[in-house]
Amino acid sequence: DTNNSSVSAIKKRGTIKVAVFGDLPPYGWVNKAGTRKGYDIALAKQIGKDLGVKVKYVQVNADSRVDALNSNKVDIVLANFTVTDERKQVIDFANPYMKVAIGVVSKKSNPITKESQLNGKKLIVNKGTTAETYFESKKNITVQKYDSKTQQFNALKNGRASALADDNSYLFAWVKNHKNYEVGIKTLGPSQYIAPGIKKGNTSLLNWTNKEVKKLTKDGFFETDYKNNLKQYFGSDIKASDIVLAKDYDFSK
Amino acid sequence: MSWIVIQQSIPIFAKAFWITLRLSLYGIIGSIIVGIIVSLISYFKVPVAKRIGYIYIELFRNTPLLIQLFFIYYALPEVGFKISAEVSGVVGLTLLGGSYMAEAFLGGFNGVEKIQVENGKAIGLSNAQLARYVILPQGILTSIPAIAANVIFLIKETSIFTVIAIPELTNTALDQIGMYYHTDESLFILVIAYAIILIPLSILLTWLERRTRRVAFGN
Amino acid sequence: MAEQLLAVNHLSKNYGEKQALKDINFTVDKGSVTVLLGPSGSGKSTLIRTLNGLEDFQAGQIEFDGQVIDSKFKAWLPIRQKIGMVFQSYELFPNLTVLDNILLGPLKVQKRNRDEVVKQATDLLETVDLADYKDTYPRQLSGGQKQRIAIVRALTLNPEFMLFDEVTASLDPEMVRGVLEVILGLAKQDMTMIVVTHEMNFAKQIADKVLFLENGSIVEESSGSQFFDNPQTDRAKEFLESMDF
Amino acid sequence: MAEQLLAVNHLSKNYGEKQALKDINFTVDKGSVTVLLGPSGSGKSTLIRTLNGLEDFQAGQIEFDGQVIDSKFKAWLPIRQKIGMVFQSYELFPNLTVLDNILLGPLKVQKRNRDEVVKQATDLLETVDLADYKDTYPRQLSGGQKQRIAIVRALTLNPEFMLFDEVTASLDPEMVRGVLEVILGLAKQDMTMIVVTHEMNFAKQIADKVLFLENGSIVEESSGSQFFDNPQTDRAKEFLESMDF
Amino acid sequence: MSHSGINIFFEGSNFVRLLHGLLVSAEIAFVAIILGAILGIILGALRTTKSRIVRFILRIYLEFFRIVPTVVLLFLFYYILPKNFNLNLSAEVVATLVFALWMAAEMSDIVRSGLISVPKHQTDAGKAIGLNPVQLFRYITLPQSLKLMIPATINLTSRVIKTTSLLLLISVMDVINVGQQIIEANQQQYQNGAFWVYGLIFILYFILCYPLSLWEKHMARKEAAIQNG
Ligand SMILES: Nc1ncnc2c1ncn2[C@@H]1O[C@H](COP(=O)(O)OP(=O)(O)OP(=O)(O)O)[C@@H](O)[C@H]1O
Ligand SMILES: Nc1ncnc2c1ncn2[C@@H]1O[C@H](COP(=O)(O)OP(=O)(O)OP(=O)(O)O)[C@@H](O)[C@H]1O
Ligand SMILES: [Mg+2]
Ligand SMILES: [Mg+2]
Repeated sequence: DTNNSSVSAIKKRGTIKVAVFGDLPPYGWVNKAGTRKGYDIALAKQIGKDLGVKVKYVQVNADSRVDALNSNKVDIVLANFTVTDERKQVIDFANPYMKVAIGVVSKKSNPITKESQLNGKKLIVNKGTTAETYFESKKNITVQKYDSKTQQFNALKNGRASALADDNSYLFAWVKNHKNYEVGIKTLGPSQYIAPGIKKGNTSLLNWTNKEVKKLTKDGFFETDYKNNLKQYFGSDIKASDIVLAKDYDFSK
Repeated sequence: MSWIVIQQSIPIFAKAFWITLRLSLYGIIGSIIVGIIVSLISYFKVPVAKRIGYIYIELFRNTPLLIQLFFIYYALPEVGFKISAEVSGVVGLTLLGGSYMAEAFLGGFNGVEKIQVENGKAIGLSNAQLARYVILPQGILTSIPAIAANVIFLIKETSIFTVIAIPELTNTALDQIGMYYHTDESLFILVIAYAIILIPLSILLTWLERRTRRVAFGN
Repeated sequence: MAEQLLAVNHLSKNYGEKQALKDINFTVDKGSVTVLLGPSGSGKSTLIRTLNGLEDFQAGQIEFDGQVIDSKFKAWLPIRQKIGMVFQSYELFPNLTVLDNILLGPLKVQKRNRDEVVKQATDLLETVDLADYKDTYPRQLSGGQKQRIAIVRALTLNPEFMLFDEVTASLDPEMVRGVLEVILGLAKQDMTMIVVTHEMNFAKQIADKVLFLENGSIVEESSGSQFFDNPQTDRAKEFLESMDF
Repeated sequence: MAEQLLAVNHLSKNYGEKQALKDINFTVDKGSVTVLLGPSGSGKSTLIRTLNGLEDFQAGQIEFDGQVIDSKFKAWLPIRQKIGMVFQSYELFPNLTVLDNILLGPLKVQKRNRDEVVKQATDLLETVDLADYKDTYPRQLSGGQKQRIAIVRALTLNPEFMLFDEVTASLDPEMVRGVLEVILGLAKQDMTMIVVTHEMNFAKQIADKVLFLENGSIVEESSGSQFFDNPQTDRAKEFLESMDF
Repeated sequence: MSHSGINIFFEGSNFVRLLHGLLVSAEIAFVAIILGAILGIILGALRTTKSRIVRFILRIYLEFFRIVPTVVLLFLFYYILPKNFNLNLSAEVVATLVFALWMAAEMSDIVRSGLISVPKHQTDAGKAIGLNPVQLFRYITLPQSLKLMIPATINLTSRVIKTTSLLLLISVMDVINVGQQIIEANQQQYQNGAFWVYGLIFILYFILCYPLSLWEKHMARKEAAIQNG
């Protein structure tokens, strides 16, 4: 039954359908050989392993993550899904596995270091991200909204706007490859968390995933994941503890 | 589906609606101008220009607008040629539409009976005068259904502008979905919005087709 | 001897492989009526169209009013103004009124004064009994009316020479008479013309000279009366027999 | 007295507001030829099409071979097989060869034996001088050839009755004769037929009876010779005059 | 930079992956075109029947697919249908279905106008030799209108192929989606990868559609030649 995402149904089916990004190194992307790679992908693999099922990846864009769950296209979203109150109303989040905040990247030659500098300027965001929601209400900023990560970064490189806002975790990685740019604003707004997204009402998978994330955190899985998939993409000023939750993190908060 | 959500979303969709309309209009006007020029060049078999016209038509008729826009908006700046999103959209639409319109006009021009053209020559009209008094007025009549069909097609194609971040109707709908997860409501408004623009045009198209057939076949 | 308006010398024309006209030679005197006869596909239309520059040709030359036109000649525009032509199908411009159809050439090509041309057009329309139809569109007219207007349109350019290609062939039988009478009237006013027709009685009445074509060649050339009463070639005899049931 | 094949009683037909046929009455005897004459738009085609069930009608009845057909009658299919019809425009099916055009009706409608029908078709094609064209497509034929084949196609259904609607009107003058001769041949074999034509000489030769229509009514009905030599109504006189130049 | 941009295609399996993406698009288009054409012919024939209700319903069907942009159709069928009707189809199947239904709608209009453009005197002649309505359709109307429909159908086919470019908006790994993966994965080495990748995709689509365009012109010319004798 493709519409049932309970743990037993997934096990019976033998595959778990996971929504991931395909164009967002180093979280979810596809390498030259055509293999999916990244921090999120490693988690997906681990979950598949622990459930004893195969993993089927469904590539999504940021703005279709909720619908992918609600239309049963996927069982779980592991696509750098930031926990927000709005999203909690339409889907459930399991325990978080990453820390994040909104960051703003701009040209080194013309850096944006304070939010107020954006007034009267153009800003690039990706549709359906927390950055978009954050800047949506700011009337003085012209927000350009793109469908995918490729498109938004391309637009920034082409000088379509003064800056780009997205989760700082991607931006750190991106600037390492693009030496002319810097993350002028490292954190904006409250600090937030990335967590697996699960369809509302699917308590069986939710409970399972909660336990799974808790266990993996305690076991140091995410620190290893960080070392394998992220470290090389970040500058030396970023440490594992900036991204990964502490082993003894209290999930009951 | 929630009516409150629909009501609240209307102002933002109204804005998008006008953007769609405005850009469609520019694109359509551009297409018609390009179409007439290219079709006349091809009709009178102007040397060299005719060849360029052919390459242009085939290149743009046989590739998706989405890729044309990607190329114009994301790829060309990498080699130093940059125009804004709206201009990119209108240029893309005009180039695509121009190739379709050229075919439509040419179909009409070729439909002008040979005897009419000869007859124009027989009373001494030059090529330019032939175009002005015989070929354009008679040819356009028969190409009107094809032109109207192209207009509908081009308006629908503006939905692809979403990929270059122009806040037209489709972009706005996808955005509302991504931000507030009102998928049903947003797609519903979107369909209604396109229907408001396109249903009258579609009715007009049917009427034009019937009328042209009557003119052509006299019944 | 009458003055000569047109001379055709060794004219040949091909459509690709197909030779449509083979070594055509004849002359047309000013004020004379030449009738072209011949079976379907013999090249009558091709010949008459070539004389108005609507078809190019491969060899020979046409001498019109002293000007020599050979196969490389391109500038037909000025010559066409001196030659009027009427075709088989009703070829008025459907997008223009009757009057605008007539005025187009004189005003746009010849750049003549509008009032003068309107006056001339109105007079000519009267002679073909169609003065009331000035402002109607061609679709409201019968085939016979359209052809008479096509003739007026050609005449308003003040041509020195008229070409008629089976102008009654697509008309209802009852419409034919009116059109032929107009052409007969022109002949009486000594208009120089070449006429292609299948109406034998009419041809007999009007022809000063008959050219009988077959397979792109002139098979017989004779004066009008001689051709009908005493055709020289067997082919012409056969043809004349087939024309009356 | 000859046996009667068809009787038309008080037949009326409208196209919307327009009355195309008004109270038409006449009979057709077996083996006779009836010619329909009349100006354009007088209703000749409408009448002949109504007799083959191609148009419905509002009042009156048609009696064919003893069977009464009134305006509500739907089952034209079997009756049409007894009536052959040939139209003005060359209406061979362009997608089929000449032979397939001819075979379609006998094989698909009458379900006859193929060999027998092919034999009949070949014989008939020979009588119209077109035996060699069996496997060509209509587009390769001249108008006159097409019309002769259309006649063969109708005859291969073994009709008791033939309708011809201006079958030579779109033909080149030289093609007319061949087609008319085929119809004349049929008349000599005592085929019952109704013929619409504008060829007056032909009509004179073939008509046993003439019906002269105007404005949807029969204005004059007389024997063939009487109509041409001594028309009764002014309108018929006028019409005959307009027909020869 | 030591690399020429074009080398982006020779990194790893990039080029093969792009071609594979193209194959995915082409497969979806192919199946949709076949299904759509069959359905379209049936619907087109039905649109010439006398029944007003049938004609009205089919007209609504046509108008819906003609008016709603394909992007929107894809979203409707991919996200809304499963949510509201408990029907869950893979992205490829949804895409095929949407394109087939769209093709069928436009095709029905081509078929209808082809059928009604068969001259009345041809059907009259068919009736005159006693053909019944089904025979009339089978032997006269359909074969004669087919020729008129072919150029328009080829044109529609190439539009369907081009529109597969929208597949990237739902989760189909089509040529453009793969292209974007490649641009991102190789951005470190190839700063102007977008130019080359989008350029190649442009050419790939052209190679796919241009033969159809030539074929369409060829058929139209052939038909014109037949019409003019
Ligand atoms: N555009 C063309 N291309 C090729 N062949 C042509 C063309 N026009 C005419 N022909 C051929 O040239 C020959 C002469 O044709 P033309 O039309 O001059 O004959 P015609 O005497 O006017 O016949 P009709 O009495 O039927 O009008 C014919 O064999 C015809 O098929
Ligand atoms: N399908 C139609 N709808 C409306 N009116 C029609 C139709 N067909 C014919 N008529 C009208 O009916 C009248 C009779 O037409 P019909 O074609 O029978 O004349 P006809 O005598 O055959 O003329 P012709 O000699 O020109 O063929 C005409 O006034 C015509 O305009
Ligand atoms: Mg001719
Ligand atoms: Mg008639």
